[in-house]
Amino acid sequence: MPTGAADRALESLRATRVWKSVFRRGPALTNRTRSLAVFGNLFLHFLPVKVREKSLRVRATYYLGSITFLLFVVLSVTGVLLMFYYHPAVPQAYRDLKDLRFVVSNGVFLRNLHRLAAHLMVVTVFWHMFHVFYRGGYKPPHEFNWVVGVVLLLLTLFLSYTGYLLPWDQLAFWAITVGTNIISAMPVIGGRVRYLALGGNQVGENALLRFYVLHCVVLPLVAVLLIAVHFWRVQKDGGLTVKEEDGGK
Amino acid sequence: MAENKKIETGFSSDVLKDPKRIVFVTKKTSAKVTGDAGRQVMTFPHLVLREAIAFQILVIAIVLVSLLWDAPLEQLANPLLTPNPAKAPWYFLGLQELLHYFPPFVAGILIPTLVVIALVGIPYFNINIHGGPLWAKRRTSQLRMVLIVLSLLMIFLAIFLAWTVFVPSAAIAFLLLYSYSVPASQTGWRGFLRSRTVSWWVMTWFIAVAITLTLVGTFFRGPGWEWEWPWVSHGG
Amino acid sequence: MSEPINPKTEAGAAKAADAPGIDRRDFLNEVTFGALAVAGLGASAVTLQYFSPNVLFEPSAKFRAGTPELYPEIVDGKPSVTFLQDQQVYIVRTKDGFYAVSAVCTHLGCITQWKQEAEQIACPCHGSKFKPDGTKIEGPAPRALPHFAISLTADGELLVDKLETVVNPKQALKV
Amino acid sequence: MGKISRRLRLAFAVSSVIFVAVLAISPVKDLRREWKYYKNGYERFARNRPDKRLLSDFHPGLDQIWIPEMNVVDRCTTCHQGITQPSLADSSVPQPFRAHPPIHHSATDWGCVVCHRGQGPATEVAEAHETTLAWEQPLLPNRLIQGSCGTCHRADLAETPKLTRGRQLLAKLNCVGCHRLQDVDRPAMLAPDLTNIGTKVSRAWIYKWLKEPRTVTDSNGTVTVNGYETGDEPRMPQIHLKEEELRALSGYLSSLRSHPVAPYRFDPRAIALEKAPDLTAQGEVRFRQMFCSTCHSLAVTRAGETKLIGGDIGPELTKVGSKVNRDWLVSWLRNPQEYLPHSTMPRYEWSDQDLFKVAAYITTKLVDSDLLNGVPNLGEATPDEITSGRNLFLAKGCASCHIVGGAAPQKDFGPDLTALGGKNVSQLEFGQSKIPRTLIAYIQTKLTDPVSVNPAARMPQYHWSPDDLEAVTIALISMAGTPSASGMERLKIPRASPEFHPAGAFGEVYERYQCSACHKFNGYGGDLAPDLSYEGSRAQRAWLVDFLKNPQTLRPMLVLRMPQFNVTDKEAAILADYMTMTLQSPLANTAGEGHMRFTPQLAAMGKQLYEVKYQCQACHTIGGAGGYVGPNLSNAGNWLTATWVQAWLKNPQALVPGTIEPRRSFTADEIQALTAYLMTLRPSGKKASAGASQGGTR
Repeated sequence: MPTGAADRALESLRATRVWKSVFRRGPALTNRTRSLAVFGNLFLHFLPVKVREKSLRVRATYYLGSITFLLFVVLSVTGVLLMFYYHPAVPQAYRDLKDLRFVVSNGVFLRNLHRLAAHLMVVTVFWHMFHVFYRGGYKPPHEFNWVVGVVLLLLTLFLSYTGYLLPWDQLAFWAITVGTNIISAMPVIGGRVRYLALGGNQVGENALLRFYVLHCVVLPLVAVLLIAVHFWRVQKDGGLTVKEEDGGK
Repeated sequence: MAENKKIETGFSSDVLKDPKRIVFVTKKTSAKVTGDAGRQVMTFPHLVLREAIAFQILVIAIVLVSLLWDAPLEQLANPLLTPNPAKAPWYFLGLQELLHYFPPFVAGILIPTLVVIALVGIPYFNINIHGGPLWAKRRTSQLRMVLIVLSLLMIFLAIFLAWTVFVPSAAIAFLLLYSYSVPASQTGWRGFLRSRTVSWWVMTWFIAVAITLTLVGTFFRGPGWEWEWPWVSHGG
Repeated sequence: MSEPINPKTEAGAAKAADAPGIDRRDFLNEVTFGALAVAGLGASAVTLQYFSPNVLFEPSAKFRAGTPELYPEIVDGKPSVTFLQDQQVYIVRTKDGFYAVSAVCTHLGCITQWKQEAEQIACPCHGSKFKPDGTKIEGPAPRALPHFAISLTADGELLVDKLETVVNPKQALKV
Repeated sequence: MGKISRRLRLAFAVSSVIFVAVLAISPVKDLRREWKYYKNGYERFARNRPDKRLLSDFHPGLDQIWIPEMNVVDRCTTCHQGITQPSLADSSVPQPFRAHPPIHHSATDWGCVVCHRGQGPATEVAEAHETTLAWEQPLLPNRLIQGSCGTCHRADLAETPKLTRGRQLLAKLNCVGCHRLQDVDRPAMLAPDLTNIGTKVSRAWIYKWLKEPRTVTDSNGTVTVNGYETGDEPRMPQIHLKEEELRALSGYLSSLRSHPVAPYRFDPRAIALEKAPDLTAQGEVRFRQMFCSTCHSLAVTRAGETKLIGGDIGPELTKVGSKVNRDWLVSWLRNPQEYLPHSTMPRYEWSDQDLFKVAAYITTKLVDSDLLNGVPNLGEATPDEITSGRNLFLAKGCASCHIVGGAAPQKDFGPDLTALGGKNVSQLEFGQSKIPRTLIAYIQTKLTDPVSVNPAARMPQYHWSPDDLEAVTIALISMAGTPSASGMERLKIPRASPEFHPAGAFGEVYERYQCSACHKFNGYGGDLAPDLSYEGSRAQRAWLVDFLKNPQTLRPMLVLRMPQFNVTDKEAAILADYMTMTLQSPLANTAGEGHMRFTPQLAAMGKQLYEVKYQCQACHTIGGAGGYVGPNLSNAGNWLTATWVQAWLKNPQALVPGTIEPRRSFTADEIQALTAYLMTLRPSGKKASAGASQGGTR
């Protein structure tokens, strides 16, 4: 009976020099080591060391911000995997999608995950914003973080929109054609902006490549940066807004 | 707060073991500390664990849906073959619905730009920060104001025959006017409506219109952007 | 939460405590970390599987090399050597029959050339030289050039399979 | 404060377990993909077969035919694993493992989807075979597969009779009048020029013809001639017309007589024949003697069975006497091109007597008194009827096929069909009809009942037999537009039909006698009579002149004989000269013909070769002895040129592709000897025409 085998294995792992060199702290059993666990870790240090118990309640946030971020993580992982089988070229892009569907192991599953998570992220990012608004989360000292949030919302839309073209099917092509035609309605510069966005006068190979680079490199980088700022500012602006009606003891 | 300068300090006997926030409150401090925000817990493991569970539930959910639903893949893009209707991604269908009523510049550029500016501006206007319930004070003049704004909006929408905007706007307007008649002492959802601020009403109106337009654009528009019931398949 | 765990409030906890030597907390930890470890290992395996393509967009390693008549006949008992550039293979015709010799030098992978006047296969990179049957004459190449399996299709064409090297290169395809 | 609640830890444990379980579903599903079922099934199947190659060729992964230059990525062979295995050709082999029937193309060189349609990259049955969101070109039913041959093979193939039939129907029924069709050029004249139709037929006849063209041929609706079903659709389809529209159109058309026909003034000796009791009998004899039936058919009842006898180049004439006015008929017989400039009817040199007799025969014998039953009394057309008739003529698309002086012909009245066969279902307008949403159903419904798909359709009503419907569907499917793969475009085999309209004196005579209606010249012209492209190489000039002036004696057994045109000496000379000078094969140019000299020794040696070594008499007849497979060579010395004979003996198929003459490897000396012998074959006392036949060379 491997009683506590996992614990013991973990124990001996923690005793190794390698583990210690990486984590540089003992087991997170005291508040000190727990604090170290947060601010000694690049990823966790965007979070405060302590949070209000009330803000952990599901009804306080519905974890909308977290879920949005986690969707971003899911999208990054599945997106990078999909990139291994994707060529941003006409009409190879479409054939790659077919191959993902028909011959690549779990290819269709990954694509479904990516697509679904992308739609869901647009939903949760809006929902998150509305929720924050109704809770008054934008009020000082959170003004700037609200603005960062609005920019992140726009980034999410752009990410989703640029990804929409990549399958190069009828749905993608015409959605992008319709969408970019709206840009040309801009007075004076509209046509120019569309020309720049598409790299031409119509949705073609240049547009596909541009959207691909934006979708896979530029926008994710900016988003990662702003997400970091967003988390950071939650902590620096004094944690989540807690309201009386959140209940608790 | 208005009385004497009062300094509250908190400390622990073992700061390393149980760190506590030290707050220094003066009149000029922007951060308002109103009452006790409650107990605090360590992020690690309390928040981290909850996030992990949230992540797992999220992945379980999307994996299950992904197994049942296949991402659409239509035919190879063909610039010579326009589907009817050609639809933008769903989150832009609200805009596309607006384009049906208003000139492209208004619906495609002006309105989205104004929405973004408004969203960015929300935390910088006092009415959104300190604004009390709409019907709390100066009720008559507030009502007059509200009636003027509402009639202007409705007339504008009626001129453009933008009835998919008009309907949700009218519904919110109805609730707004109804909440005027609710007595202050009322509790429940009536009381809730009675105590709403101006910014609440505006945001709720925006969300109602946005959701209606997106739903209509996604499900109720067929060839030629004509109204179509989603359960009636076109073409026999 | 700082209050102590009260095992009596939860049936499961009581059960866990009943089993000697199994702390409920350890059990839960084991399940959790076990599951996560399986998830991690499984995900790695599935990702590896995902990365190995199931179809290839490459020219087939098995190719038709035309009918035997296409290759020059033997003059004075000297073998005729034909270089197929697309496939990087020599089709050698001797009085014994046909065989297919790789044109890729066994040294560092350069493409060798057939020198008709010297009747040698020569590597331009480091000067390795081979006989028409692939055996090494001189140079840094470690091995002879490999022979590929060669056969006849039903309609009388030569069929070379580059995936299959012939162990005993003495055998030639009689036509 | 630091401890985590048990509930949370339990939740984490449970969610972790579910997390693992759920994540494992997709990889497990992936192990059980549909194609693996077929792969395993084939392996089991192959193990029980005697052919050991099946197992050695088997490999467990996905199979794919990849031909980048043709855009082919076909994974059909993943399941259809036996298609190249000859031992699986038997029909008892279960699908999808059966071998492909032998054809000229191999799957590894062409892929599958090129012909069969369906989605090549798909690895699931439904996705590969059916219409899906991502693929609207489902598998083509095997009965229509010839349509795929036609997408590249624009020229007719012996292996695709249905396709050829369909193409012929499309051309014959004047579909190109309203529709644009691939490789069907719009001829100069589709349907009769109606500029003067009022002088030709009565209003009542027009009314009946418009109402139901089929009943004009017979009253029972099926196209029969005196009870004999021709199985043919009249070229004029049934247009959807209401009663008042029929009146208006017939009124308008009967008013078209801008060039009234003046009655021909017959020679009084001809008119005197009126009194002859056997006038019509004489006319019938003349009608036969002139071989009118080479082009025109008549319904003839023999032993209780009615059959159409005669050719189909010109119209069937059984009831023509009830249709046309006599004055018009006479004028037409004298000069068809005066009424109809594009007519293929030759202009005969009539004697007045002959003309009178034949006209009398046609107007009194070739009649049907019941023809115009049921036509209301119409009277003269009113101006209103004429005006609305003219509008209807345009609105109903009549001007697409028919020319009326002053009214411009309408081109492309109906939809362009050049790319119909490659259309996606979403590109088709099904309207409210309840038919299946497939291209095949669409095409066939449009053909059989156009109004059911589109109530406003102007497409007239056709009556198809099931075979013809299938043939036309196949021909339309073959019009798949530009192939998606650029590499395919250059693989097309074009349809060769350069028009042949020579200039000069020969051109005049050629057009007058409409030689190309029956004969082919450099690939242009009819199929009825021998190809004359190389006639100058083959036949001697003297023989040609003789034959042109007196063609009846050739092939006396056949009904479809060369008509007697009564060509003049001058015309015969023009024709023969042109053929000798110009219609030469590059392989057998007769320029050096005059210098050939053959010694009697050589001829004797040739006779020896003919009779002993090569036994030519097995197929050929000389002087009454020999076989009938090849042409009679009794008159070869007068008929054929030595150049032709030499070239023919060297390689008959080079001169006439597909000829049954075997290609023998004669030595040069043997060819000389045989030629010398054949050139001595001149029946004494007889000139050119005796019994020589050209038929065998075709």
